[in-house]
Amino acid sequence: MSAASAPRSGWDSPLRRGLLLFAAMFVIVVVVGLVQGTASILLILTQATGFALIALGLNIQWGYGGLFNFAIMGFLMVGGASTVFLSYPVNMAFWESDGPMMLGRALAAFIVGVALVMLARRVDRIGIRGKWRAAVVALAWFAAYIIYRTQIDPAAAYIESTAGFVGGLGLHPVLGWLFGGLVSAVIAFYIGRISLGLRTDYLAIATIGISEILRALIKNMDWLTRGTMTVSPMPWPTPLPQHLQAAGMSIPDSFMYARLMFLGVAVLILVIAFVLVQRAYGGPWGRMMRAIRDNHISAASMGKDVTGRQLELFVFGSILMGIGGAILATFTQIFDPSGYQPINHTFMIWVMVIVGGAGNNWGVVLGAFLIYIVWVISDPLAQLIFLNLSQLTSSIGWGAIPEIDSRALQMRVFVLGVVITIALRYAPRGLIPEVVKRG
Amino acid sequence: MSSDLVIDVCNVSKRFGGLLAVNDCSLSVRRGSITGLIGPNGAGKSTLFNMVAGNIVPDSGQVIFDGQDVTGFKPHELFRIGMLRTFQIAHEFSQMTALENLMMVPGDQPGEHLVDNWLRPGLVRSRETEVRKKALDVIDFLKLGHVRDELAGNLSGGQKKLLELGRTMMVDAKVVLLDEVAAGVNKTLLNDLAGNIERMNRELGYTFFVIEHDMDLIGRLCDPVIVMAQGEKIAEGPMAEIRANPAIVEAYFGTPVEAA
Amino acid sequence: MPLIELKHVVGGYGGAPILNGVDIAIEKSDIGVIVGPNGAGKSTTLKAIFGLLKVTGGTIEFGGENIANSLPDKLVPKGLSFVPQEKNVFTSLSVEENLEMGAFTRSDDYSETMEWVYDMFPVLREKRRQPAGELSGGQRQMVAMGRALMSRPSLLMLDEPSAGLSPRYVIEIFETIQRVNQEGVGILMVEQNARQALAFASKGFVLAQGQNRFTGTGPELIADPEVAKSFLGG
Amino acid sequence: QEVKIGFLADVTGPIAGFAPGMVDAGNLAIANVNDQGGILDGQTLTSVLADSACDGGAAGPAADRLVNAENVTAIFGGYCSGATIAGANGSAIPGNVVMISPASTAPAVAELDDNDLVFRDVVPDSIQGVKAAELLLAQGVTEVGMTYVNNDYGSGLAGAFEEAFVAGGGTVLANVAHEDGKADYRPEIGQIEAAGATTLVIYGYENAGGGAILNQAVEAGSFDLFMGGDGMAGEALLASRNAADLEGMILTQAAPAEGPAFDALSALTEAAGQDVNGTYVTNSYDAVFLLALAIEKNGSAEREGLSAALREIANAPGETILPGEWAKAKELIAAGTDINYEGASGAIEFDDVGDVAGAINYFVVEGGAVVNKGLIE
Amino acid sequence: MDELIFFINRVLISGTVLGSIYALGAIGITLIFGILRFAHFAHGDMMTMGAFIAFVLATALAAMGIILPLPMAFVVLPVAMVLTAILALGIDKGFYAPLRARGAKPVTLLIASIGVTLMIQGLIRLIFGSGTKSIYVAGESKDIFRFDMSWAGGSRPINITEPQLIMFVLTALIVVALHLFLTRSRLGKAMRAMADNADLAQVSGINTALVVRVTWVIAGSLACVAGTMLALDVALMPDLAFNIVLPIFAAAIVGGLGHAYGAIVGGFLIAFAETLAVFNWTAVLRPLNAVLPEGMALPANLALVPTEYKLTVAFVILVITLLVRPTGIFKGAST
Ligand SMILES: Nc1ncnc2c1ncn2[C@@H]1O[C@H](COP(=O)(O)OP(=O)(O)OP(=O)(O)O)[C@@H](O)[C@H]1O
Ligand SMILES: Nc1ncnc2c1ncn2[C@@H]1O[C@H](COP(=O)(O)OP(=O)(O)OP(=O)(O)O)[C@@H](O)[C@H]1O
Ligand SMILES: [Mg+2]
Ligand SMILES: [Mg+2]
Repeated sequence: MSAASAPRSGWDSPLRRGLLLFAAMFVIVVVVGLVQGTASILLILTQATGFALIALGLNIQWGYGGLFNFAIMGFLMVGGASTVFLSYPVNMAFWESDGPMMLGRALAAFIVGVALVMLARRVDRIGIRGKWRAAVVALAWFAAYIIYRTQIDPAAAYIESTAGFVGGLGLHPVLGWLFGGLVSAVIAFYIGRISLGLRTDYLAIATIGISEILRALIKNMDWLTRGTMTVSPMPWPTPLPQHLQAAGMSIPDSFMYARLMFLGVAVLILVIAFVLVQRAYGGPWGRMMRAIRDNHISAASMGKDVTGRQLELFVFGSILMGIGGAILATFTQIFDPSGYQPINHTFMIWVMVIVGGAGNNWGVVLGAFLIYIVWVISDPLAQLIFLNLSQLTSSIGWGAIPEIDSRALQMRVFVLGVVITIALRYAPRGLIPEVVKRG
Repeated sequence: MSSDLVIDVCNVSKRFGGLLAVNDCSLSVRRGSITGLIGPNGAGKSTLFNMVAGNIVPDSGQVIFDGQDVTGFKPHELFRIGMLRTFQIAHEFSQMTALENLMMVPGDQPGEHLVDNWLRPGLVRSRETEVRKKALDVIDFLKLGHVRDELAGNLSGGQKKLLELGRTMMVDAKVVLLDEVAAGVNKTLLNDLAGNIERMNRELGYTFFVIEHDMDLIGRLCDPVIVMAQGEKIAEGPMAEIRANPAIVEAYFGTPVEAA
Repeated sequence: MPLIELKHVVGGYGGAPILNGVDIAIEKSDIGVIVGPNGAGKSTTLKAIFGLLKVTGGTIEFGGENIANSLPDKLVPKGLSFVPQEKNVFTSLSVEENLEMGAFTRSDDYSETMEWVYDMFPVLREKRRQPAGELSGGQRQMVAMGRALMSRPSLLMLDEPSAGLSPRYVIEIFETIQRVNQEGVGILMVEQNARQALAFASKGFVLAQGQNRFTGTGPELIADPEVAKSFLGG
Repeated sequence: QEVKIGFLADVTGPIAGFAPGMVDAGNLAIANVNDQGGILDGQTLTSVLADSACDGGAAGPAADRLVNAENVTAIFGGYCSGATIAGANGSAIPGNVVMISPASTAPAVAELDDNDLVFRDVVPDSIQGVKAAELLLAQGVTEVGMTYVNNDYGSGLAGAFEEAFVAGGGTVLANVAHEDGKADYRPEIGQIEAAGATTLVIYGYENAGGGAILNQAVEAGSFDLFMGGDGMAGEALLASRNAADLEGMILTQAAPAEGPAFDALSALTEAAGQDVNGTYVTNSYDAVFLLALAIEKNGSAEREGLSAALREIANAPGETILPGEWAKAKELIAAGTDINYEGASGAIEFDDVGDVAGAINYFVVEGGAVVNKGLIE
Repeated sequence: MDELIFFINRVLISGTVLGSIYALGAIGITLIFGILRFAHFAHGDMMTMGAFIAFVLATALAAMGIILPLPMAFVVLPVAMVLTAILALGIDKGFYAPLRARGAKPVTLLIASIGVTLMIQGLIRLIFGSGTKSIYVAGESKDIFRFDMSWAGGSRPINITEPQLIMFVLTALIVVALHLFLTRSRLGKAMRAMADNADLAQVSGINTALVVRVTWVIAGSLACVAGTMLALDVALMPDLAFNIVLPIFAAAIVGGLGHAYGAIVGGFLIAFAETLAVFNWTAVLRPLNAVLPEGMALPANLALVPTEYKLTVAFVILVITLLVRPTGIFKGAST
């Protein structure tokens, strides 16, 4: 028998290691809180909570299911745009214009297009088969595309010039978040249907592509999302600091309490998601998912509906991503499609999951908080280091480093890179690795 | 008498690129039998199994299972109506322990539904206890007790084969397809296995469909034996009859085998 | 002096040792066969010789030199060759390129060796341009053995060369192995087709739980009732 | 003792290419203040830099650090509109901190519910685009092809230009968006060429997509006139290009870009080894200098009252103060005289929403140099 | 005739330029994937790094007063290739080899390569600042050849620049050299063998460490070529190749991961598809206006896809290819 079943202790014991790491993170939070102030650390924690939710979503997809989803950025954008649509105040200029009617026509054109494609796919019933059928289908796609564009292009132009964009429905932000999850689920369902048959690395690149497509759409559909013009301020589910100040609170307190309330809501959602995910993963559902991840051919022969289950995972994970994206957009009070970058919104999440420990929910949450905090404090930290370095170089007569501020900030990116590579080197399976269930 | 046939393969063909791996092949398996399938390497035996078990869709022809046309069914759908298979090259879940490899097999686990895990934990737990007990029994039978908690990927070649076989014991299937379970398994253990297969066949009414190159095993277990060559069925009958066919002996056995 | 001699080898995959003192000695003229139950450590023994896992105790002497823990690219030029049980050909390379890969460590002209291999396996000459992935199980086994022979080894190690082969090929492969042995290559192989293999083995080793149980000539082991009962299936 | 101004700068991310120049210009203003006696009663003015990465999500913590951890008196920034808005909503507005953005041109910035805290000293896109259109029409150009960088800056400018140009009887044959940072813009140029345009209007950034498009358009050889906005203007335009290829190219930029204020800043930047023509360099200097003046005027490092002070020192009437004239301004403020800062980027008169109006100058590449042709009438 | 010239300028030449860049980048990605089994995300930044190395060398030479008829950055290319290859080896040794030694999963290596991406980008910006530079040093300028087509009745010339010509020739040479290396040399065959079955390669006595090193040397030096050529064609900036790493991946996958030739075909395919998708067909169809009835003139813009969506074209092709032929045009390596 090998070491695998030997008793574990010290650093090797997952439990002790987890506790140690969480304690270390707590210390970091306290230190950052002392240095930067309570209001700041609350803000950091709130955003980190949002990222933790997203990372949990990725953990479901990758950690449990081995699905390479690199479309995270796309889902965050979808979540953000959805919550804009539901919770941003109503834009009367749009509703009182011809816009709704023109959009209705575009929708009708869309439906006609879909019907056309559906019909074309059935031409084998009338004896058109093989290559010819494929040709007819392709033609139908093309025709549908043209029909749709003849309606949507003028509608978009009209709305953009008269009302700016369609605006929102003015509902409660939490409803907006849930709606973000729902829309993500629907989109994930179709993405999954198309691409889950692909092998792992292919799936990765395909999803990167899909998220770029989503980004291009959201960024350029100005009539719906306001595109590069950005939407703000997004309403909060809890009172803003201004509201508290209006009620007579001092400015520092208003920051603290407003953020504390928002953080409370976000943490509540994270905890609910965590408990649900953890419970499912610990049970036979998780075992089945690990089996599929491990060897899907064999799992299929053991009666597991591989594609169905993978779709389930993909949708489930994407819901959390959509909600997380919606929370982040709401918290920063702005939806800015240009601000979404694969590095910050896809790869960073992957880093959180891999560094934290794929397949281990505790590890992933730890990873999310840790990486996010490192990312945030790498800004002042890099400047501090560089200032000292510059003093050193000038004191030994090499002169100060030119453009020091901005160059130091480039080191942020470098620091993140260093953290990733070091963490992987010393803990390639993550800080709190997946636990093999024994016995 | 179609109700007597649990698997009925009609004129199936499968082509890989330029190679016709299975060529208009028809054969059938009687309910309650242990049917053997032999033939030279590359004859198309495994391909045929893959088509029966839904891992490959035939280019043409039909597969009837238990009176139902199951051509094009997915493997998991076939599992649900009682078909179970093993793989020639062991397909273990390498990152799961041997025990988990067995526990994941039974299909009627409420815990495999997301919502049940959340809302009916009690039910999930009690079923889990049953499954676990069964898995431990199978592990003991296969003499794998000492590697129960080892990752399946770390098992020896033969141990993986045993695990493969063990999975078929985790559920009550109508038909079990065994693709060369004996290759790489120690002969002494194989005798026990063969005994068990016979027992499952006799006492539990399992039907077995067995690909094997070990003639002793085929001779001991199987009746009838089907011979495939170049994608086609070329003979069927009891082992003694097959052995008496000089063409088969020449093509398959090479030299006459001494009597077992 | 034996060609290769394992003295009380201990080793494993990083955890508790799998091999707990294995002794094996083979002459250049020998065909050695290792048999034993599943998980006994047979494959592990071959891997230990070939430097694919860590040997923590005992010695492995080859040509009088301790080779424990040397890597394959050092061992192949010394005259060792190994045919793993599965995935033992480069499926996307042609048969001839497979053979060339076997001669990778040689810097001299190996065309003669290639002829020698083709003479031994005439089918391969016909299929020299075909990707090895398109061959049948038996032919692949020949390619694998041919590749291993291209380095002109003095010891050829094979892990279950007959597994999965139809009876006809089993006979062929065993005959080939004997032929190779007559060309002056020592053979050490693991087999579950134990009776057939032991029948022509000049040395037989029964391994269980990482230790030698019985050692003798092949026919001796077959004749031993205890060996037959516990390890050869009665 | 120190008085801190926060720099909310998008140093990493998509505009990393020109953000450093803006930071440097801001720091130059701070250096000028400190060299001429410091702020308030001899205190030093310092900058605290925070990276907002051109992303609302990153701007949140960055702005918050400035407001709540560093306790800055005022904020210079952000640059990208998204960062400005996120920083303002999340921390600056509730924290009662004045912000001046040198570069956020999106209309949404004006719409902020900001308690008169958020200002910008960059001319909104609308004015520059309209003026450029009028200039071209006046020169008899009636057909153009156009490409703009697909962000708030580019699309705003292009939209204003197109509207005015069409209204004045011109035709925009092709209007193509481009994304920054790509390797190849030949397809975009091809679309414009195909429409038959021989005049190309580029609203992008010289050191990003806009510059690459200009190069590749020159290579294509099918345009005889180029025109660019302030994002294209600058020394670098000719530094790495063959001036003969660009002969006749028209550039528009917010006025003055000439006159005493601009010359004053030119002298300062030259001494400091910076490029006054860099993207938003003048706006950046002005923004920081304005904040310093406002703090001086307000009489303390407190946040309260700063926005009113800012309006007083920036808007007419008052004694004119030019870039770099800190000592003079300090004296006047001490004497209680009303002052009026005239920036290198324009006269800087903040309107109700905190925006500046501005006149537009134009420049032409002539004989290997960029020649200032003065105001567009 | 002008329409044809337009097509040549806008589609043939543009597509070939972009295709060459994609192909050179994709070869490296595909080789690393084939042999080391992971998607090397930092490849784009390796290209950028190569271009900056060439830039530094060229500046140094120019500072010594050497003037040559060819762009300096091209002249120093061999040295830059060696240096980039050495750096690539260093990166492997420092960051990837330890992970491989511990049996890390491919995705872990992928994430590590993202870490490397960030480090390279940070360092380049740190050293060179984040602005755009011209890789033409010391007053060199890009030569543009305009082939007058008036003899064929065209009013516009066919345009091609010096770096583009160099790039075509270089790409062709590299493709041939690589082909010969992979099919003829023993080391090349060993690379293919290792891509096929790394364990067996080790057992055969193939020095797998050497093969890995050779892979990095090839990938690194080709990245340097691609980056330098790209910089010569466009401009030199810190995110030069990072922005095109995704289409390059798409090219490698469309061609079939692990296949050097596939990468080349994939590169050109993606490049031409991108070029054609946003190509304005009115430009070549305009003569039809003469025959078309009044009021049915072609619209000014007849492109299939608005340029805002250009980047998505590569991915749409990718997704379609993956659905129709999941292993790529050439059968890809399997994991
Ligand atoms: N996926 C595949 N792609 C291409 N060819 C295949 C594939 N699977 C099998 N073949 C080919 O089809 C033929 C039949 O293969 P099959 O595995 O069915 O043989 P078999 O009878 O099971 O042989 P063995 O006894 O060696 O297992 C062989 O020539 C094999 O190479
Ligand atoms: N990579 C590995 N890591 C850990 N343990 C391993 C590994 N490979 C094999 N083992 C363990 O080592 C023991 C011996 O394995 P080995 O493969 O040598 O058996 P074997 O005698 O060849 O058996 P078989 O006849 O079944 O092939 C087994 O118990 C197995 O679980
Ligand atoms: Mg088979
Ligand atoms: Mg073995």
